[in-house]
Amino acid sequence: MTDLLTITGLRRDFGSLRAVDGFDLTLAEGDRHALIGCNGAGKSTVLHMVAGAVRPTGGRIAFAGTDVTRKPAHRRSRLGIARTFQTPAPLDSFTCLENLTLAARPHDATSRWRPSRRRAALAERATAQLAALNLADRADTPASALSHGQRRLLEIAMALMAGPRLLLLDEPAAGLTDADMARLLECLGSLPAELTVLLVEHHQDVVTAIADTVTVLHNGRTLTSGTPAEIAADPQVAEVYLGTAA
Amino acid sequence: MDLLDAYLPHVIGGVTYGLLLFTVASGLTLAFGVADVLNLAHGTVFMVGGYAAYLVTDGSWWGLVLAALAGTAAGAVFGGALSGAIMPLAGRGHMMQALLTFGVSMVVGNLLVQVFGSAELRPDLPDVLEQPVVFLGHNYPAYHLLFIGAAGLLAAAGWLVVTRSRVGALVRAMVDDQDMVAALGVNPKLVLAGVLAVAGALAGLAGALGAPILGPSLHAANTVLLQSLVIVVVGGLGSIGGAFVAALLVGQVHTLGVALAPEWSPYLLFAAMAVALLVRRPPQLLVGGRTT
Amino acid sequence: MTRLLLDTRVWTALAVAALAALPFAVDAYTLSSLSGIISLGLLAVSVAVLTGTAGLPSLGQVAPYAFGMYTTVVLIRAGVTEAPVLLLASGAAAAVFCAVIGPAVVRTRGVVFLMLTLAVGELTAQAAQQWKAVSGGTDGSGRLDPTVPFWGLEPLVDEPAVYWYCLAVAVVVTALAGWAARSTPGSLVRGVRDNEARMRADGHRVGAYLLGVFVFAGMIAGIGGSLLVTSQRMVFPSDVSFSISALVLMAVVIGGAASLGGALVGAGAVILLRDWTAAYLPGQGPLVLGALFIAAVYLMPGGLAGVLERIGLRRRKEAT
Amino acid sequence: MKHRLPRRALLLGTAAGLVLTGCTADDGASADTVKIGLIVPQTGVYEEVGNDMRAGFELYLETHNNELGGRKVELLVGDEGDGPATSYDVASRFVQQDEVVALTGIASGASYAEISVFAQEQGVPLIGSGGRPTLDPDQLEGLWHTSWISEENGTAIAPYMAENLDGPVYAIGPDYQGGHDQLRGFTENFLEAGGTLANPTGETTWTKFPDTDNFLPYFTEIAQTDAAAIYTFYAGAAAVNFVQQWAQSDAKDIPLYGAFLTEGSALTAQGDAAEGVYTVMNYSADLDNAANREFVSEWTAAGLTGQPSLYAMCSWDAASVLDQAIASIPAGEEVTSEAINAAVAELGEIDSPRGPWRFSDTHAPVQRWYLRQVQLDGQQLSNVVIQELATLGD
Repeated sequence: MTDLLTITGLRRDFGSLRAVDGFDLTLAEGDRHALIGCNGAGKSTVLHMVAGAVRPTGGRIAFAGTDVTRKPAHRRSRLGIARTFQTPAPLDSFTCLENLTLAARPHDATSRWRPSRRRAALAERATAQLAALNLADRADTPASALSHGQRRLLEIAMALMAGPRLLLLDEPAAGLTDADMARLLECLGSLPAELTVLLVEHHQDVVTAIADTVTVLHNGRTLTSGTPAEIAADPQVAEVYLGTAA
Repeated sequence: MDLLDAYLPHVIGGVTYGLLLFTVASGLTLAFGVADVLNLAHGTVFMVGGYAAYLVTDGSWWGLVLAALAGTAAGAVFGGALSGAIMPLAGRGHMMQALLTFGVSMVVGNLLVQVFGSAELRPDLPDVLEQPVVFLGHNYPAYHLLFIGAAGLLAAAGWLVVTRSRVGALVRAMVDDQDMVAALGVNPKLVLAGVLAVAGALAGLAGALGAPILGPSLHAANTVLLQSLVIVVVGGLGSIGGAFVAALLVGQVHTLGVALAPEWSPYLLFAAMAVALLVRRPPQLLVGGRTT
Repeated sequence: MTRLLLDTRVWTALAVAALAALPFAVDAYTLSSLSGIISLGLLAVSVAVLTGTAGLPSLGQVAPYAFGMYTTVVLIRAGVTEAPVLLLASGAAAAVFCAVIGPAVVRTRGVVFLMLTLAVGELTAQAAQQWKAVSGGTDGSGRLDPTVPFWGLEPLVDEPAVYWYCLAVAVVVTALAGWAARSTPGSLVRGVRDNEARMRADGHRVGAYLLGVFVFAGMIAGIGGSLLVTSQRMVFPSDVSFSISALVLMAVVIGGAASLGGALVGAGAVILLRDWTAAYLPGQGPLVLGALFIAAVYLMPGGLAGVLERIGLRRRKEAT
Repeated sequence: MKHRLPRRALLLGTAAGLVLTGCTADDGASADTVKIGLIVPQTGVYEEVGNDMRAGFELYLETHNNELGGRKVELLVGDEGDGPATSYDVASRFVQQDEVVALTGIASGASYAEISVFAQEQGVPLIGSGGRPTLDPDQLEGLWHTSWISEENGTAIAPYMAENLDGPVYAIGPDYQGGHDQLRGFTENFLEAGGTLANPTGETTWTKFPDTDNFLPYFTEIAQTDAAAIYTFYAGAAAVNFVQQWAQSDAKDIPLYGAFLTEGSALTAQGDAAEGVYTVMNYSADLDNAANREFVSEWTAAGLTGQPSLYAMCSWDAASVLDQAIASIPAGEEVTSEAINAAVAELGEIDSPRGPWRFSDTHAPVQRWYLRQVQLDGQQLSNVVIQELATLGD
């Protein structure tokens, strides 16, 4: 399989603080990869840099053979990188259906000179996507009226509307109830096999359920890498977690 | 040499005016950098300081010292009151702060004019300061030279506080990253009140010491506010050192610029501001949406 | 839903009809000041488009307003007095201006955006004052020829004629702006207002959208500026000063940031109040206005955020 | 779904309410009451001047039983601000909404220029009592004024300075219509009388108005020329700054001549700095004539501060002109704008604190000009007449 995402020597400074310090990662198509680590380890910053929300201080990010290190977020989205945010971020003054059609618009190939056909095609796809995530009955509800868990699912649906090749998930399980968590896992389990996922997560269950490889970040560097089982058994990892917790 | 001599009074005048503006602008830049407040009433605080000085001066040296103290105190009280007025607006965006402080400046400014009248009021200085003094071959108002000395000392003291003291370190940290405030366990309301009181004190002091140069009036309040805004932007939000350099620059534009290119001097200020804003990278849009 | 729409249209039509009937009820002075207010009302609509739709509260919309205003002045002085030319040229001049400065302005947010727009507005006001050949400096442009509504028609001299012209232009432009806000590009811009990072991550060209709305709002302001020339037939640099910017922003906050009709009414209320205090409490205008600013900031429930929230609420109710 | 309606209705109601209140201005003044509109600066750079003008007019009314020509007066006062931007709107409100029979006041020439056109269109006489620009002599119908023409100060003093000074004069003034008229009156006549300007450019130096507060650089430049004197025109706050900074500048030994510089409250604010400054004016509070003695004593008796200024005097005279004009309208006849205008045209000599004067063909006073100097008069500084200059206006 070909490499989809190649990160080499990635660095990011905030003032005098070095948040990410020489991070390397290679993902192949279809990989399911999780980044774990304590607060401030630099996981989210890595995700932001891949998505284009934060500019790297140094290093290089290549996606599907293109250097995207300096490309703005919207260009990366068009290349096939989609993401969710730590705090779910749908567009509050729009309905769920509208959220999805808006999200799909930049990626839509239908002729823009036939607006009504275009609208119909988008709406059809959006309805299907909502149904796939059990949100069909919420199509006309404004996003602001959804529960936290539903907002989370809606945002994932929005990301999927772009037809991405790489999906970045920033702590998707944060703040979810058990019922919501079950729906989330079900949803993530049904993602297409060729879709690559890079996930930042604290929740051990979620990591184990989704990821086939895990990288542990500590102080902006890779501490170790392996399967979820290997990582769970690694004494070094336990020490870092406990050490910081103390 | 002749050319230098010809423009020396402009340059000195520019330094005087620049230091006056620096005293005002350093307060404004603190309010920006630390408390993230766009205070459009800052010029009015300057005005308050000027009237305070007018009230307490009596032609003696003690009166002058008293004027500085009174201006500082009045400014600090006004600044503190402003922070109290702003607190209920927490989380409602910068526009509301701007509109509120603009409203306060209109009300307070016009009330002051009604109380004190619209005639120019100048503090009563010791006689010796009303005489011209010869310096490098030119006559200068003695007070202007005294002011340069006093404001220079003030700037040096401020510099020491910001660079060497613990409070200064805290301030610099907060300018860099406002979340520091929370992380350090400092009450953000106290920070807002403290910063606005200090900013007010600086503007009040500038108003009191500057009154013999730029007397209190609505026009002076507007001018000082606008030029301070320019200084803050050119010098960098929250940067005292930047404000110092920018203030001296604006002072020169105000005098040398008017002499050399009268038609262009007003554009120069705002052009400098626009360039500074464009050259600087906009603050990174971090996670999760709007930064407002 | 249909009934509701009908209701809104009925109310809007009634309001327009009432306004159109005013010349039969009020004196010439009131009419001519109302014409001026309509011009500032369009400026308020322009600010509302930026603030309400794009979430960018601007302190500098007087800049494109000034461009429109002085474009009309220059044209009238050159003997071109036909309204279609004046309106198109003024709108275009303001739009071009915004297209030039826009890329730099719409990069910024928050305090920096407020300050940058403030600077742009002040710079324009200063330029207007300096460029005497066009503006006449503090003394103003002097009396200008009246506007001719269309080739072959009589010039607009009487107050009612001027008023009807201004009202008609304002109604058309506001309706256009309202339509644009509901169109697809309008909803994209509202999406940016709701959550910019999300829109970027979805592949939207946020910068381009904001530039587009900035230029569109500038065009509206420019047309408003042209109306001011037609209504006053004499303009001054103080017509584009910072206090006008602040006044209009306040009008928008009062009228409801996302409601264009509200912006018009807000502008009318604020400016009538200003003129009344000038008339009955001479010299006290700034004091009363300042008090209004303070009161409005505290009394508008939740301020702009609250207004936006209420819009959200309304949408939710519509949907259910 | 109903929530939309109240909001719309509220907005609309507000709009209608605002509009309706706008047209309920009372137009029911009784037949015997004369409505006069006084427009003077109540904000801005010339606020103090405006206060003096208002005080002069109101003092006349108070001391004349609130009557002009035997009719009760309703006086409307409007703000002139910094120029026509504010004042034009006030004028149109007074005329179109309040229906005044005459307008008076107006401090700045620029305001006068715009309002005069409007007043003529509307057929309302305008009795100006402040600055006035040069007007087309064929277009003076209904326009009168009791003060001065902006160019006259300079015209009156130019020959004197050309004759008595040993060297060129540096001319400097504010960059607006009134400033240009004032300085042109001086430079044209001064050059004609054989004088030369010390300005390196050979032309008047203009300072930005009203933004200039630091004049020191200009004084340095002046000191570097061979000027034997400075001639200028500033009023209000600008005059205070100018004179105070002059006294402490390189140019402090160069005599300062000017129009208006030390008039009214400006002198109080300038303090000792103003000592020795020469001004050319058509009035001084120390003039020795019966009308002036009455005027000054009424001023003091009314509890007004200091001595009456020229601004107050011209405004007093505007009331006096209206008084005599209206008095000549037969009792029982309506006091209309046309009647007032016709009556003013018939007025002969007006007895005034500045000495008797009459309207010329240019509808401006034919009056004497004085050279004054700021001197210590007992305990306080005041403008003291040191020489009579020309009589101008014919």
